Amino acid sequence: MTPEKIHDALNAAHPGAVLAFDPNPKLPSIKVAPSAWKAAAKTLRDACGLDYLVCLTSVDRGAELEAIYTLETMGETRAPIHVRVLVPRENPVIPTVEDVWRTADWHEREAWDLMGIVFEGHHNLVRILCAEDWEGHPLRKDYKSPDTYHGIKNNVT
Amino acid sequence: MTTPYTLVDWVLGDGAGWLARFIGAILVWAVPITGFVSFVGLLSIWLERKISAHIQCRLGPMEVGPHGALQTVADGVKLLAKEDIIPADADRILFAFAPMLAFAGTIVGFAVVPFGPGLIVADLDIGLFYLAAVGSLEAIGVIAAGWASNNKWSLFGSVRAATQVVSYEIPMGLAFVTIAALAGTLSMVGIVEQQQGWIANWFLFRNPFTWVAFIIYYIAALAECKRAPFDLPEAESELVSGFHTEYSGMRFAIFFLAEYAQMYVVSAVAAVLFLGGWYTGIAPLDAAIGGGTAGMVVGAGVIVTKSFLLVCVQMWLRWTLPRIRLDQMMYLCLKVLMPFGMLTLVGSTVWEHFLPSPAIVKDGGGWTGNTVMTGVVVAAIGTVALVAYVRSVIRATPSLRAASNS
Amino acid sequence: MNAPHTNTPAAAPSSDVRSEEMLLNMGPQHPSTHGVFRVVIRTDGEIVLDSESHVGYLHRCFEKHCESVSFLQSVLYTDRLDYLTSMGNNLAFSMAVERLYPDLKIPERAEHIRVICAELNRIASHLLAIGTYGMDIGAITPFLYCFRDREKILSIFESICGQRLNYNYVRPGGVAYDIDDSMIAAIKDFCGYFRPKAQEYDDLLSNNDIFVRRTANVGVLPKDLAISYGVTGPSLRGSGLKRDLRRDAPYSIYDRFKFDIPVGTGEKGTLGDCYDRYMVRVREMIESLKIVEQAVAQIPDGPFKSEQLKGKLRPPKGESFVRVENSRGELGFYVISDGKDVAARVKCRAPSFHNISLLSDISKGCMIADMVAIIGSLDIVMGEVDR
Amino acid sequence: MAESIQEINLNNDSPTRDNILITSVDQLVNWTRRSSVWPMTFGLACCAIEMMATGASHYDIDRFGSGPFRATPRQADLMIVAGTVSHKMAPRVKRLYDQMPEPKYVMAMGACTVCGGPYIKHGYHVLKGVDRLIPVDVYVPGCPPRPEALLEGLFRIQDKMKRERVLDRERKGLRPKLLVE
Repeated sequence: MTPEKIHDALNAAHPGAVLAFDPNPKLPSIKVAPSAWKAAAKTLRDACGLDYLVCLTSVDRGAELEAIYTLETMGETRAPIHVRVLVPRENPVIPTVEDVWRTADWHEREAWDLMGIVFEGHHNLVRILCAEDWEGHPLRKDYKSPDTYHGIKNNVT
Repeated sequence: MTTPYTLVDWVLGDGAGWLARFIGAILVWAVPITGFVSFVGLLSIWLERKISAHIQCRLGPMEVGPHGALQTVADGVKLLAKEDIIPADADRILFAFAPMLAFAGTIVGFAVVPFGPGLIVADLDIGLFYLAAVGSLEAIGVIAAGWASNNKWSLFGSVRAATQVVSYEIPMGLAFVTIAALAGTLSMVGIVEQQQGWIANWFLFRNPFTWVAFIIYYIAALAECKRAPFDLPEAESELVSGFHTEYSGMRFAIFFLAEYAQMYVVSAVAAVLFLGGWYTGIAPLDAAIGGGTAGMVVGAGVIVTKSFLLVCVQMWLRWTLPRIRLDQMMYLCLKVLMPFGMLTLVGSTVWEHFLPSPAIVKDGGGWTGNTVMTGVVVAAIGTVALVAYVRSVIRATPSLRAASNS
Repeated sequence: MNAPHTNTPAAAPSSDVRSEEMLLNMGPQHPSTHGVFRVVIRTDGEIVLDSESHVGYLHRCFEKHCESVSFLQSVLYTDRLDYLTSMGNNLAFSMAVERLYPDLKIPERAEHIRVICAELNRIASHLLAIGTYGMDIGAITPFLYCFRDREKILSIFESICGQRLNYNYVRPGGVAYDIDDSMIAAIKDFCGYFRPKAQEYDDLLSNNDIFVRRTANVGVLPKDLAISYGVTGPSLRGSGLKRDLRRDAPYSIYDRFKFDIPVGTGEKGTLGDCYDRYMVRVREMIESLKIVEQAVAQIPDGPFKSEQLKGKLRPPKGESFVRVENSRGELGFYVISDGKDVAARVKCRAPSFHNISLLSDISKGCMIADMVAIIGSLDIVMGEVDR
Repeated sequence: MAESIQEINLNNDSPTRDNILITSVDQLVNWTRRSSVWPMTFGLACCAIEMMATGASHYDIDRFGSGPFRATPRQADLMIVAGTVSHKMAPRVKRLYDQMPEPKYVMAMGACTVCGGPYIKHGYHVLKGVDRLIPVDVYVPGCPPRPEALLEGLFRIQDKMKRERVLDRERKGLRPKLLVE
């Protein structure tokens, strides 16, 4: 399906869910409201055939944190479509889609670990890359790496 | 059957008392055997490293001694000087005892393995039975080691070793019985003496079924030595190091030595049972050498050479084959080798009943009945080898391969 | 003795024999976890009941580095993601940066060099995967044979860019250095040398009965599960899905070459088992060789890097997402630039990260020895999983 | 005499220290140690590939007796820390080092283990040099070091072993120090 058709299908199924649409052929993207994201994800997979979650990119946009879901159909070969979900920095909560695409399980854990986005309903939202007792979310722009970790000096200049 | 001439008699002279014979046996046998076991171990380990290296387009040890000849000596002494660690939660007594048990289980096997005519520690009437009995003693040491280490990988290794023992012992026993039924004796010397004369007299060529028995025995022997493809108890890529994961220094070296000594024992037994023991297989040559000291020396050379050739085959297999899985090992031993072993036993005895081999003529006869059998076997091996060679040549040459494919 | 069952495992027979489950920690330092992968296995004897994967022991903060150093310096860090396919990583990142520029032409010669290097690197990577897979199964010699041939590729790379690993060669705008005729001759030599060698691996491993029995019908990965987990590369093609970005969404100049896409056929067992994944890699090496031969034959003269990207790399404001078919699957980079010489955000879509996440799903009910076979057949590189 | 016998023994120039028996044993033991340095299979990252290449046909570390890569630390003499050590991995590295039997040696292979390498400045999760964790005998720089460099590192370790004393159980003066700031 072309990005336009996906946009139309999503709009028809969930009125008000789509906040913005950018049909740029290099990077087609749809902005979806966080509250409607879970239902929209199911529509995208079942009705639009986007069965392959290529990537989940978390971005620190200052006042907001963004999760970019890159979606594609495994059997098709066109540029993937990007779904943007923006949440406020103070309360970054996005409903989980791990039961829609199983790839999302680890990707959401990674986004929680490195960016601090909370995925509501995830069965095991714990750190995946950093050590279990790591503090902070390293990919946020205001992150300061710890001076020592378990008594070992960490910052060297 | 009594041994006419043993080394102890040779040293002490005839007519020595039983106490003198007992002490003499310890001095004459225990010390040299221990030395021999160590030598065999060191030599085999060096051979293993050189053979594996040359299989793998490498050179292997080169710097320590000429062509790395002193490599295993260095390894051994280094391990001796390493720290001896017993894990805190290990069963200390069993942990220390297990390597000795494994080594003892191997070394007692040497008691009935002849090194030449008369060169045998004890020519027991039940030599073969004794060998089958003590052969599994090493496994007890391995199981104890894995249990005592209090390490999950070691435990897996030891349980695998236990599984392996109950699997390979049965086909191995059947192969033993096949030969015992033919020879009519369990004495190792007795078995060898029946293979005197031409190469056709070797039990390997006695009838088609002994050929199968040899293969069954050799596969079971690989399993007994925990060699690839049966190296499940120590499977490095699966169980880190298996049963000896927690062993360091000398205790590990003893396990290592026991493994290589075991390799020699099973190979020597194969030489005795199937490959004519200390006989060269050329009747006039054996007759010319005769008995006495010359016979002892040449016989020892022949049997050690045959054994080492079989040890080298074990190494060749190890560095060529992948490892089989535990259930496949049990399947192979219990559902493939065991029925074939039974078939071999029955077939061999029936064959002997209806097509008995001509009486063994000790002065170099016997070049009659088994000749056909020998000829067939040699021709078959030759054909297979030739076909394999031609095939490899075709494959290695692109133009020929293209022609054969089209 | 009728001991009560404290916990009844699924695979245990319902008898009076008391059976206990055991937790087995495999890794992060284990000979066949291919790096520092850790998996906690719940076992009943040798049977794997359940497993839980733990990653992150090699988390080297790749994405943070890309936000801290310039675009050109970031190429260096992409090397160390999938350190066995550095050329492919460089290519993917460079293409993602190039996509930010509105109209950037990459010289023909550079495109050819990129393809040659990426495909040679794919062969080297698959050689290592096959070799270590043999080692996981217990055959050590094929590993050394693979390394022997891999050395030949590495020496070509060494003459091209001075490194045996982590090449830092493909850069935004082209490649770092030109290649000369002696290097092209060496590549041609290698092509002639390698073709018959592939038969050797088949003789040693692929047609070995023990190897087939150890890998066929083990770790079967059904197609729908693979899609759901976003598995790509040889692991996906082993399940029978013919998806290869080099053909389906040709990037660089891949649309000019003729090559096949090997897929699993379930020839020795079930479709999507370890053997299929392994065989796809073996066959892909020959296809890569075909591409290298074609590219070497038609390499044009000309500049090896774009004149438009002279000076400091400062891509215009924008976002781009580019994927390439790396030796382990689809490697993607999501690059966000806000017009500075340092990226605002770089996200790496690592194929191994997806491929290994399904381990616990396909390893249920197998044996511990199979666990090793499955991890090996997925062919992960921890540098890429942990980033 | 204020000096105790112990102090005399510890003095390297003392005649009791250098008698013919002790030095001969020293020579023998040191020869065996440096002839059979068994490394541990401890690949962490990119350098592990070069470590494997060193063991493979082309470079063949087995020539120098270091062929048997042991999977278990109990049987290893040399820990080649090949690759980046992260903070998550650090406790495991320390534990494996503690599990090795004495005398044990550590080689820091690659820039990451020497000082953090390319990750020294922004790598929040990377240990900046493995010598903050375990004492390192020989540093092999490079990213990754070539197999020849790894072999050279092995020779440097062998040189170090040459100078050791069997009776000197603490490896006085030769045991590296932990980097503490």
